Amino acid sequence: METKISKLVITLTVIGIISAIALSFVYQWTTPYIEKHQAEAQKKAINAVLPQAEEVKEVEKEGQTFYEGYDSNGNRIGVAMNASGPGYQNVIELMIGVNINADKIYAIKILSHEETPGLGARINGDEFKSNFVDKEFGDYDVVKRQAKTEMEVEAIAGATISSKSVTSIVENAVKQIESAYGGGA
Amino acid sequence: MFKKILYDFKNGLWRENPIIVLVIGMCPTLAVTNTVQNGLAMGIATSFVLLSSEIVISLFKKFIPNNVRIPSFILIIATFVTFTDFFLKAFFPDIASSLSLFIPLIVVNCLILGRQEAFASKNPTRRAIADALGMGIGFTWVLVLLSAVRELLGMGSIFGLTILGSWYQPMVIMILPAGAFISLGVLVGFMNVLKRRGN
Amino acid sequence: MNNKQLIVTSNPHIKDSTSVEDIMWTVVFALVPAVLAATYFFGLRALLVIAVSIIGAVITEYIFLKIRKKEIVIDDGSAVLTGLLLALTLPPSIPLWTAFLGSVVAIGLGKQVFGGLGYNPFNPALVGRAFLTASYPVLMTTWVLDGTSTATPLSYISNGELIEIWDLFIGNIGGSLGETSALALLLGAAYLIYKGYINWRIPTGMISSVIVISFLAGANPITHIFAGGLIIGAFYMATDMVTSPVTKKARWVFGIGAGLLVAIIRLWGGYPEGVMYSILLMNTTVPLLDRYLKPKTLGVAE
Amino acid sequence: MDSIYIYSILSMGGIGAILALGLGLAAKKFHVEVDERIKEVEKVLPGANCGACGYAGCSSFAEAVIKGDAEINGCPVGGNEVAEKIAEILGVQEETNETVKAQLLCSGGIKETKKISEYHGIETCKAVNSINGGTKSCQYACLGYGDCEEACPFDAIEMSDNGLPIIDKEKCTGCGKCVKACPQNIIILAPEDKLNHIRCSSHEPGKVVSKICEVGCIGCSLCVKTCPVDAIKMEDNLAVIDYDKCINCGLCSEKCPTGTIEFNGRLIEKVVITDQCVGCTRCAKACPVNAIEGELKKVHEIDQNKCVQCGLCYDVCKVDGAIEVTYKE
Repeated sequence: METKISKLVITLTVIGIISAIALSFVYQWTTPYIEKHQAEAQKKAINAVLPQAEEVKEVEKEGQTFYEGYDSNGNRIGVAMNASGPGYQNVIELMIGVNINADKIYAIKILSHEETPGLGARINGDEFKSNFVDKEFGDYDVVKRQAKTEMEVEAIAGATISSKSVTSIVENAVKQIESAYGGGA
Repeated sequence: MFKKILYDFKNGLWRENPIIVLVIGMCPTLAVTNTVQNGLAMGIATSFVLLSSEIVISLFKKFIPNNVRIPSFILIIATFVTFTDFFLKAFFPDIASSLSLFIPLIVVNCLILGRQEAFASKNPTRRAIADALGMGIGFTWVLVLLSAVRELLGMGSIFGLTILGSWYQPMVIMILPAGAFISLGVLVGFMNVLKRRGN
Repeated sequence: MNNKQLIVTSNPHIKDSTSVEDIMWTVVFALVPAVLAATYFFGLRALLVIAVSIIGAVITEYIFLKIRKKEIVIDDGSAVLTGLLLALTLPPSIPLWTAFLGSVVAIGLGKQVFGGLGYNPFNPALVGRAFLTASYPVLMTTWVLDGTSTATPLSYISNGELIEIWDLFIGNIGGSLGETSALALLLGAAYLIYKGYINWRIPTGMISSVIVISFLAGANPITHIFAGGLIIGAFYMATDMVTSPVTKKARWVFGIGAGLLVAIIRLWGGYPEGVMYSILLMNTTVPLLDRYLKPKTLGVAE
Repeated sequence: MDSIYIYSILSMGGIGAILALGLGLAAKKFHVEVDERIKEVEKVLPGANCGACGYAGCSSFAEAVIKGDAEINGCPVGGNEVAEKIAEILGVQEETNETVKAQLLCSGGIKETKKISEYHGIETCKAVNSINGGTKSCQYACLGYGDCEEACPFDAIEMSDNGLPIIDKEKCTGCGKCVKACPQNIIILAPEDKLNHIRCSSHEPGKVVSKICEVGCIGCSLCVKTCPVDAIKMEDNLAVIDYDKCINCGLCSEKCPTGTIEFNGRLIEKVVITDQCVGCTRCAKACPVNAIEGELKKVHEIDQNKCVQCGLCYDVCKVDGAIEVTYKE
């Protein structure tokens, strides 16, 4: 009935050590692949929001990572960054690319979200994302009809909250980029 | 002997099916069965963890003192789960990202720990293998069936391929958690009717 | 055994001969003004939606009763009422098959799986509507008036736009079939209260708590009463005899709780309208309320 | 070796060691002396956790048995078999004949009793009982709405066309649920091997009973006088049997003028002592009417005039064939 404490300790320690060795091995084996996939995904996202960029440089500014895109001539054509904020159900993560020379957004790409399928999930649709293509910097209004002015964003029918969430994430990201790169300069 | 092993194997497929009879392992059942791809991947991942840990635990059952039985089981299960997580992330990144945190959650799937306690820690390895295969396949087929129903009704597709044409209005509730409860309830009810007929 | 025997009964003693049938058909009758109003404002299509919904409910009830080998009691009007109530909460532009599916779910999942009339914990019509809202969010949130797509009064409110209270009251506004015309609904409700078929405590508690909260939150209480489904919810759905409490105190708590939830969901929640979920949520508390808010029994030692 | 190996071995091994140490110490410190027998009892129980024993499940029943709160034969599902096994574990001689079955102490169905009023309302005995003892002329009678049938977890009770519950002795486990469910308190648990039952619960005087029920106890006391072992007593106009004393002779049933007492055994025609008798005097001592005479070590004789054919002597006799009994048809 009574088991010696030393036996307990030895058993659990041995199991722990064997697990550790096995997992370390698997970790070493899989890490390169995992990193490769992550890098690819990151690159894909940046390419999606900075379409003309030939080369991308990672820059740290104000505690935030920015991806600067350069064209073949070495001119900086835009900056991209990861941005996130609360959505309807969970955090929405997106990648935004802006043209800091013209104070305009290139495009956004939704990286992850848990919005209601069929409603809020349409933030990932081209129809909604096109709202932000070539949009000027500034404060946007989310409206429930066709957008009439530059500063208006047309909400997805029945998903006002998701639309507003994305819009405010974009607004904040734009402000961060402006402050890091001297807005309007 | 062979008969006994066959019995253990068939046990999980139908008579003591983990989902529709034992009603354990509900977290993945309800959470990831919104597409067939997810359901199948989850079923296979869980079956793999179940099989490996049942083998290891039934092999070493004599060396594990009763007092640290549960931490040892969890440690062994967690090792295989972490392995699965790494493996999926490395070679099937799409599946890994759509199952996201449900893979690490296999550790606390009570199907796995339950079978260790109830079966692997008491029976010889060959029977444990039969049990793990039976339970794993039993778990997987229900997940696949459930996710097929949900994906078909909720998105009009199976394995991402559109089956129902554009005339079909996807029933969004089916890919929400509520749809999982509804379809699981209907499935369990239906299986009970079949069972009663069989007897 | 022909000599007359003394008739004895145990409590509860049934005082009158009102039957389930009488009540159900009377409520259906009380909804006729709302149906007429819906037809007037939304056209004949409204009638079509209502008809399809009722047919769906009755067929489902029939099939379930048949499968369960129960007496076929379709003429008690409860399935008709469920179908009608469901239809009145649907947008006028809804495809007919959606209305049909909604009433199938309402009767099937909302009522028969629990054991039929009297055993369902949730209001069947609202179960059907909740199912449709989750399944077809776009169809369920598209409102049409006079052939053009409009927003509902509650969305106007959240957008800060003004609407005529009078339009709200008579129902000349976008919204679900039956919920727009407060006038028509109140006519029927007054008749039902007069007949004693619905209890006044629940609607009173529900509407007054909406008034109080919306007033405190700085919103216009009057618009909040007449906009959306508060009237139809408070008078016709929260008062459903099967899914509402029986004791007086519990009815007050039920009504006030539902009203609180409506106000909270409308003012601070993710949905513009909260009547459906507030009633469904309060339905879950009914057994508990009835248990703990029993009237004191007289003549029993503590 | 890579640093990742070192770190993970240190962390996982270390955590394992610390946890095991903690668990080991905790197991020592919080060690509770668990009675090993509880587990053993649990093993022999059916494990259905049906709750028919009145405990939360098989394990709590096992605990109660060990503590002495529950009877060894408290598991109605397992029956004698399980009781024997538990007795073995506890080292107690299992008391045989302990099994009880439900018995209905009323035979006044629709035919036998008069109906005096018509009942409208909820159709349960409980509801009917709340209005002045029911609709039958006899306020002690079975109400006939089948609360016991509803309560029985083993489908052992079925209401007959005569409005009385019929208890299936094969299915009855003696769990007592019907006893609790009956608002008239006319179902009791009686030892299975007792064959005499007084099927009436009416305390009305005989005059009243004879008017309202064909089969009720009229309080004539014939059975009390007949009973050779004083097992029957009159309690407030009603004959009540003491099962501890009853010897299953069936004489009371034979004498009962209203047929209220039921006897399921065989009646004895005649008892004789053969020359196998070794003269141990047990039978003489046991005879309730002193009908046996004989000296020690000599063959005894029965005075057939005195003998009431109760068969008690036959039961106590240890010598095979010394007492012979002939039964009535």
